[in-house]
Amino acid sequence: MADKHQHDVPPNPYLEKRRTATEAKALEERVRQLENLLTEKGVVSKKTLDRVVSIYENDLGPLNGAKVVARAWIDAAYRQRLLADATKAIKELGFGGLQGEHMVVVENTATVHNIVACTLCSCYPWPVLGLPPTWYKNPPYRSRIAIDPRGVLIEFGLELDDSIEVRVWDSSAEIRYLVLPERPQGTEEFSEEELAALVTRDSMIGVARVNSFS
Amino acid sequence: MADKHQHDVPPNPYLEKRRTATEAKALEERVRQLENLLTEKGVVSKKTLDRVVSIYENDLGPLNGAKVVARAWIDAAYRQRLLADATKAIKELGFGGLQGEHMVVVENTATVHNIVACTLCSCYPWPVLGLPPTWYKNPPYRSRIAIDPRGVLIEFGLELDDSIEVRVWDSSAEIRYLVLPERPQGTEEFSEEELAALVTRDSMIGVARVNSFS
Amino acid sequence: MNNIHDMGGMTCFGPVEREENEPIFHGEWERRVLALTLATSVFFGPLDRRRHVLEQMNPLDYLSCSYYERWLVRIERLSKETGFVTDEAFTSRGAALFETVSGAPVDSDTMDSIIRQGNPSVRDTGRLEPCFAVGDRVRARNINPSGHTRLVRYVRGRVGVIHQIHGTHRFPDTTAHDKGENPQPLYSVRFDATELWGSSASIKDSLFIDLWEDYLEVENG
Amino acid sequence: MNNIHDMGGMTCFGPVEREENEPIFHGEWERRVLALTLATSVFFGPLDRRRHVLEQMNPLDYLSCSYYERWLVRIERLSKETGFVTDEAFTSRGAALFETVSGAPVDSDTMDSIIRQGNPSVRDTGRLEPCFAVGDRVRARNINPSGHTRLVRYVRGRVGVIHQIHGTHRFPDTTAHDKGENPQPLYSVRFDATELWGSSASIKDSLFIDLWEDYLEVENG
Repeated sequence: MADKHQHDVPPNPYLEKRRTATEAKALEERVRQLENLLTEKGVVSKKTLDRVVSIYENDLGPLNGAKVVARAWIDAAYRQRLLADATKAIKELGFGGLQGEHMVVVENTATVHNIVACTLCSCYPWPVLGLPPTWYKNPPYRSRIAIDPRGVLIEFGLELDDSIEVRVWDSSAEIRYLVLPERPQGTEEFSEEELAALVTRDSMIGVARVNSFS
Repeated sequence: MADKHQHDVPPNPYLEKRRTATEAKALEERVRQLENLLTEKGVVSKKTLDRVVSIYENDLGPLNGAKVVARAWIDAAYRQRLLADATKAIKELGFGGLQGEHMVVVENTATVHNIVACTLCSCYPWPVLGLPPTWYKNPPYRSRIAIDPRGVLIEFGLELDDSIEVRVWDSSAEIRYLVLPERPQGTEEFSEEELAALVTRDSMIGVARVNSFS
Repeated sequence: MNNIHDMGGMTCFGPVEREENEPIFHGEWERRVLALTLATSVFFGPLDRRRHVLEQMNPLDYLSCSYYERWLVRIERLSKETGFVTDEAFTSRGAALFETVSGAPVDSDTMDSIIRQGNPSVRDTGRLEPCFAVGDRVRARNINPSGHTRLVRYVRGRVGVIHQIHGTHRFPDTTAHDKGENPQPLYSVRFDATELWGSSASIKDSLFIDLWEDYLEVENG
Repeated sequence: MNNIHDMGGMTCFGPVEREENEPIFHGEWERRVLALTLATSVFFGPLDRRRHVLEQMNPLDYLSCSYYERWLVRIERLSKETGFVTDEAFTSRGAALFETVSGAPVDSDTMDSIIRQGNPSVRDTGRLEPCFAVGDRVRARNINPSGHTRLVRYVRGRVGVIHQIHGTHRFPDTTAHDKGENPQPLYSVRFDATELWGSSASIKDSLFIDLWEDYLEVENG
């Protein structure tokens, strides 16, 4: 069904950039008022809000996931533990917590390609990938990944052979999925750090493969 | 499932009245330009457009359907012909044509209540009912009538007993449905014209009953 | 395509609201859009194709437009496709369309006659012998075509009973895409409300929908 | 409820568009909305309830809002429900909420610990013995609840196979509506793409989704 829906797709109005400067300003103001209200009422404190922003902007991101993947590539025993109990194995590297309380890792092979999505909202493994990208949360990906994963992958530049089995994981809040991509050829001599540097966020969502050049 | 969806219904933004005066004016202008363009190109003529408006504003409407219903109430043989081949029987009274090329009449009884809808768009028997009302074409009716007809009827002020069988007719363009409502009690002495005057559009869609007072 | 127009069974659009006095038109522009739609209907081709233009609107536009606004968008899009709007003069495509459609513009008497005669979808060619009989149990196929279809999502895969046979009619799924009329039997199929919506629906209730033969398969047992 | 958030299988939203440089936030206000959402999460109650607030947006609003705008709408609605926005002073409801939630506002160290610990949905009470085993054929029930559910429309009535058992988790359908956590087994269920979408789908492909035990029934044959 790769190109089946091609002629029927209308232009996409679901991007953030639609907003005019005036609208953006109104939005900033609306949020400021809400924050002031909730601060005044004692529901939140500015310090707590600042801490949250700092954590998600600086501490959490796909570099964590890349470390997990690189470790699995070089350490067969770790790879086994990761596939058997991802939450626990990921915890070994120090990652876990909110929106990743129960994680599952699914492994790409020469014959199986996994893709993670959340059709109902935006569930995503925050501790290892950080916050999801905009496209992951917007209607085009959420709706079509369930019915036409191969067509969606083509839009990401990845055309899969018909012989490859595609597995879509429609995540829910309780269980968060991470793809263990295939280790690229020609990386036999790479160190764990060098391997981690190759691993992209997209490859851990399953919309890309890992290349031997970063 | 009558009141099941009650607590989940958001306010309805799907009415025409949302439009501001400026927006309405822009719309008028847009239509004027399109009409001028198509007239200049020779695709349409003003005279033809005026004729269409006149027909649908003056000639066609639920009065036609009411005549069909009244005839069926007083003439058992006509009623039989109407239920057997509605298009032909309606033609006897001079009605038929565009958006009513193939009509079917479904009969309400003491134990069966029929409702007509079109979930995909707005299909409706134009020759006997005229143009459909706004609510018939808008998302609230189109979407919910299929899953919660009894709840929708309550919004029209019609609460059906659980013992009554509800039949929803989701029309398509090819076949147009008309409900033959029950003749109200106390109208034994009414003339055909007096009966026709009782028959409302809503009763022929199936969202109301006919009362013995108009 | 699975678009927002296929909204049967959604429960999120709020209560039905009736307008005061229920005006047929809410402004002069609505009158003209209705008239333009009917007067260009021959010119712009089969109903199914024109319906599909509406269905291709993205959901945000579809829902933010009122009914006649959507019809307006349709004429605008069809005009654009034909080449009227993009160029000053006729494009070759527009000119070619004129050559194939005889007698444009439709005069008012012809229009009158179109309204009186209609444009029946019934055909005396194609598949004239129905595969199914009244009373047969059938399953609506679970298909998800990329183009126009009348097989609504809420019946796909569900079991119903043939209630009535409407004769042989042109098939929207092919007609809409210039793939021929492919005439075939059209059936009224009855589905129990509980089959469509589960055990919370009333066992007394049912839904009838007209489905073409290609949408149906035999249900055994 | 069957709302627009349940969009799996729709084909009308156009191509996936990736932003240049993919900024995590598109403005300071998005940072604050994320932070406000996390910092009020304990105060405003269970995740499922908060999700349901988003799902109740009418489709037009849902689709015209960007992601963090929807989150903003959620905090506004919850604040309004609590009585913060409508009145100058605390309403009795807001005050009552404060009494039941200890330690508001959450301080930054507590927040840090919430982010590090998370809020697991797994439970050691409730139904601990799964009814189904890995490899069992199950049918997703065709239910259309009026409230919050995770049983997406596109699997209702379809047959799949139990792939994995995730243990016992709180049940969103009741948790969202203050009807208790009703903990029960959560399964990863595998559906063939052809079962979900018909024969035009690839026979190689499948979709896995996590479904609670109450969503499933035994499929014989």
